[in-house]
Amino acid sequence: MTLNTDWAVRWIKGSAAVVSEHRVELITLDREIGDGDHGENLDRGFSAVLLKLDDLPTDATPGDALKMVATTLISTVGGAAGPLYGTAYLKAAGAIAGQAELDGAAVVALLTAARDGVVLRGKAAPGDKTMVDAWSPAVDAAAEALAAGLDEAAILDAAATAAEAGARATEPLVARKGRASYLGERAIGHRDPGAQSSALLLRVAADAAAGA
Amino acid sequence: MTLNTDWAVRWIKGSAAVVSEHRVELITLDREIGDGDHGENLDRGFSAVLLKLDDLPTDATPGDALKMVATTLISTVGGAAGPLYGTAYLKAAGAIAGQAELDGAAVVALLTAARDGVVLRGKAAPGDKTMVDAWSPAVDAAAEALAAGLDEAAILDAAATAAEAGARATEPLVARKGRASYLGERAIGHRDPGAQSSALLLRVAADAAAGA
Amino acid sequence: MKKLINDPRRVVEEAVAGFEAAHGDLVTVSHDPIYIARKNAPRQGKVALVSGGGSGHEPLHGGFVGFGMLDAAVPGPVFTSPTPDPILAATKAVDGGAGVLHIVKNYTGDVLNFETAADLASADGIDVQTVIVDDDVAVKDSLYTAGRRGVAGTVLVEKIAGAAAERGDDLAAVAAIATRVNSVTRSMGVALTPCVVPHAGEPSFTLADDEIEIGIGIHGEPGRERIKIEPADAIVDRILAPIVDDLPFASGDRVLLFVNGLGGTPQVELYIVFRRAAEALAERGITVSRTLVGNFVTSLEMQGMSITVMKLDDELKELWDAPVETAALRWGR
Amino acid sequence: MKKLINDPRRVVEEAVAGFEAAHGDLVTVSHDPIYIARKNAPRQGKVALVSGGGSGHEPLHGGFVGFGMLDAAVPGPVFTSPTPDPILAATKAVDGGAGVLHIVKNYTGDVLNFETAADLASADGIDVQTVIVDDDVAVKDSLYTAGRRGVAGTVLVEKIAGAAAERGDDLAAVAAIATRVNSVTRSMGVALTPCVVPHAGEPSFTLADDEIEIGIGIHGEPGRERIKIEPADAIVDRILAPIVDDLPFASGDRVLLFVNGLGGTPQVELYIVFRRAAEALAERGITVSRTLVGNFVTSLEMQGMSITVMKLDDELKELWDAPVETAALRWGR
Ligand SMILES: Nc1ncnc2c1ncn2[C@@H]1O[C@H](COP(=O)(O)OP(=O)(O)O)[C@@H](O)[C@H]1O
Ligand SMILES: Nc1ncnc2c1ncn2[C@@H]1O[C@H](COP(=O)(O)OP(=O)(O)O)[C@@H](O)[C@H]1O
Ligand SMILES: [Mg+2]
Ligand SMILES: [Mg+2]
Ligand SMILES: [Mg+2]
Ligand SMILES: [Mg+2]
Repeated sequence: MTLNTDWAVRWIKGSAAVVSEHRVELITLDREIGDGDHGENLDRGFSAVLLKLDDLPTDATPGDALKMVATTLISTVGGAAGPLYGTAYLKAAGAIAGQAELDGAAVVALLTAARDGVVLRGKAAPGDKTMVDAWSPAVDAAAEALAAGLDEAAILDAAATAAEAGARATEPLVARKGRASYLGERAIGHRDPGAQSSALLLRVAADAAAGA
Repeated sequence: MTLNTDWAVRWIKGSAAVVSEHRVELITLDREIGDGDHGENLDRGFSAVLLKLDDLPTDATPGDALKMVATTLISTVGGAAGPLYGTAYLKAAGAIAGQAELDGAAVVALLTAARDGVVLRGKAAPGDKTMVDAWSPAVDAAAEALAAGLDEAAILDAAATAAEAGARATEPLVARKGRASYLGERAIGHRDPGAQSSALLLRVAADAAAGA
Repeated sequence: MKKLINDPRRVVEEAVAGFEAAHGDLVTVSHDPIYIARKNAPRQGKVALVSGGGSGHEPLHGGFVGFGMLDAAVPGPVFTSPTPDPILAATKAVDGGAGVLHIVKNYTGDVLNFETAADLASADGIDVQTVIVDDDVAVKDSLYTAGRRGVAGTVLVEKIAGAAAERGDDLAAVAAIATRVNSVTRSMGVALTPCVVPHAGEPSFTLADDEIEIGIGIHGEPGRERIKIEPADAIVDRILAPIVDDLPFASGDRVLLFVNGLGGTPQVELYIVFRRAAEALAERGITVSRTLVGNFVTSLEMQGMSITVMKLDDELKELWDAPVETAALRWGR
Repeated sequence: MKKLINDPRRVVEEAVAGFEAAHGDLVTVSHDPIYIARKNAPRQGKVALVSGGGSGHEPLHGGFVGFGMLDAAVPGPVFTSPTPDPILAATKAVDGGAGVLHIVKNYTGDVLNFETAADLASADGIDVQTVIVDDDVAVKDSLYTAGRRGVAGTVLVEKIAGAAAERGDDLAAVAAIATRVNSVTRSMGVALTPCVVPHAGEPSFTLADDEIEIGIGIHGEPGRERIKIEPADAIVDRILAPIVDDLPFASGDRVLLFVNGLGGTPQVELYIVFRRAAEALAERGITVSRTLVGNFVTSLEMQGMSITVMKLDDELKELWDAPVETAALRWGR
């Protein structure tokens, strides 16, 4: 049960839906320790992605779909999240380029490349209270699940669960990157909006695979 | 029992006290149908008047005292009330110039001149919802009281009582002069701040005479 | 009330001192009585322009003192006309022998205090003429009111009359052109929020979270009506119609369009308003030839704006374009 | 939320259209992608200056496009950095062959998006250099933060680098002077009230009726501490000390003192602040040689202000005084 372009498309559609649904939640999280636009930024970006889905060639690979997401996010989201998510999707697309079907190893490669892309662009380390705190445990959990011989859906489920825990775990942290870093101790007690949106997007990826 | 400079000084001191005491009330009335500064303007003016009282020569007449009030109000109050009250006190001072003791006729002359001064400067008629609506009935009541043979204190009491009624009677009116005239029907239900301050000042004049 | 002040009763005094510290290259400040005069006043042989009124409308009037505009500004207490003393002192200080024009917004207090000062100045041998500005169409001009209020159009009167004085017009001519500007200028404003006068400490009026005041005065005087908030374009159409109909402005006219912020409105909003106002004038065949956008005649921190339209002719255009060098308006030098 | 807008998602689009209608003599506007370019750009042989960032800080940056300052401004959505596309398009549109300087406020989003645009422009053969502005001393610069924020000092960088480009400096020299301005400029702000981002519809933060936020960022980011309101002079002293100590400024220095309104603060208050700031600098033996007061780098309708001090030398003074002709800053022509 490998993952194909249908999965990628379901992931993308689900992403647009989840971002729209959680727009206010993400705005609120960002208002508390940032500038209150994260939900708006992602909603704008994924709305644009959704429109572009129709133009996707019928023979597009999952990598092609993710590359379209990357370029669209880069050119519509802006802020910090635009370049960061854009790079994540771009690197993810590169890691699975040309593959029509993704097996577990490909899924782990995709997630690893995405995480590395964020780190490359944003220079944040785990514990800095950024989206890296969702992506990093997700990658680790995915790798473990692969090593344990689980299938793609289970790998993504493990990644999403770890990302959710990672997002929650940003709450007690002081931020070292992004806008929340200006707050010092005052960021404590608030969840990082980018980590939260990352967890939401990974959960959708898992759901899209479970439905496959 | 005529009125002398002691009376004028008591009136002036009482005026400063009453204006300071009713500062917020006058500001509030003016906020409702004007620009919210009437109490502040008069308080600033009468505080200045109070300071100048010490400079009043020992042989000053009541007219001298009122002239000092006039010039001080003109140079410290500003707004509409400054020139209007300034002219009122100036004309009042003129009407009793040189008299050391004021009898009933002099009191009526003083009030009449004050009212005429306001009308001269402001061109308002009775019923226009201005301070004229306090001064005009006050003058009429004073004249009647004089004709009825009452003494100075009683004449001023009649004037003050009429002014108070006149101020209350501005409430149902639409304004035709001053800032409240911009409101049209919306001025209805609000008492004119200048009429109210006029009534307060006349009551103090009466009290000062009653104490004589 | 949260304000960056030290003492409600020293607001004007301290602000004027700050103005002097910031703009000492353009102005000289008298502290007692308080007025702001153009640097190196009086200018011999030039008609001098003096304006003033309650404070809280900055940059009006102090921000317009300088080359090509006012010779002196007399700030009263917040929202309260100055008394005759400082007006007289300013008038004397800037008279260069060619007479002084008083530019007075049409409020009872301003009119009466300037009148007294003019009388006293005349008694001292100074030639004073007075122009009353009453551009606000929100208030019906009738025998039964104090007349229309002077609002944002005052800036246009001061700029253009200032240019006329600078080019050497005599007092009668400067007064005539000021009168002409006033006669071809119409304004109306709208408030989204009230303002708080420092000494009052409370809002000048209250508006519900979804209410706006159409036809607001610059002291927070209520206007024509209170309505539910609408899209910006609808609000613009609502206040532009009485402005255009009042003069009336007609197809073929060239105008100056001035969108004025009342103090607390973000610039993006002023430009959204400008966009629709320009479009609506174009729909009527009226050409916007000159523009002004910004906070020029304010009501402290009030949110809202006013629109002013002035009918242009070649002379008014030339005088508008003439160099001006003041703290708040500057071009050509 | 009461705002003069039509649609929260069309605020920037419509405001830019209004800006074009009002200032068509100075700028040309591209609507897709959105950027504001100087009229008659590119200017062959002149280094071009491009800045940008989230909207809501007007007149920054669009108000500074024109002679002697920026060649293009790229407004993102309100408080959100623009994407690389419009930055790239603007960069290409104004490059006159002498290269382009990107002036970027130090926020992760701005830095990353300008970085991508610069990479793409370089790939197209355009010489791009970038200067990061980070003048805000409220945030400690350390390895453990995103670094200091760029705030009101940006105006000074844009003005002075713009003058250097106008006099013919090459790209390296213009970049060097911009870097130098940033290195001698320090700022800090204070908020009395929050602002409401149109798409959010709610205040960016909440402050009690007697609280102010010391060290506020221009997007409503919290600052150093929240304190009870104090007299203006005490607030000025409180934020001036870290500004002066950071560089540090010393007795004998000549400086430019810039008091910037955050959007909703009445001018009288800005001048009360200016008065004390100038006085406090004088007390330290520092001479205020140049001044700027007004709403230049705003946070929508936020009430509050920031103080910026820049150390001057003869060259910076000369470049500051050089002619500038933009919608929001103009002198000398
Ligand atoms: N240097 C960084 N590395 C990784 N993630 C970052 C970095 N800076 C910011 N972020 C993420 O971006 C999120 C904010 O995104 P968004 O609100 O859209 O952008 P902005 O901060 O420009 O308004 C933060 O919650 C954080 O997760
Ligand atoms: N033309 C006028 N004639 C008589 N009284 C007037 C006139 N205009 C205004 N007033 C009085 O002045 C009062 C307002 O005074 P004040 O608030 O001090 O001045 P301002 O209106 O300039 O703020 C009004 O309540 C009214 O009684
Ligand atoms: Mg954000
Ligand atoms: Mg009043
Ligand atoms: Mg008043
Ligand atoms: Mg942002």
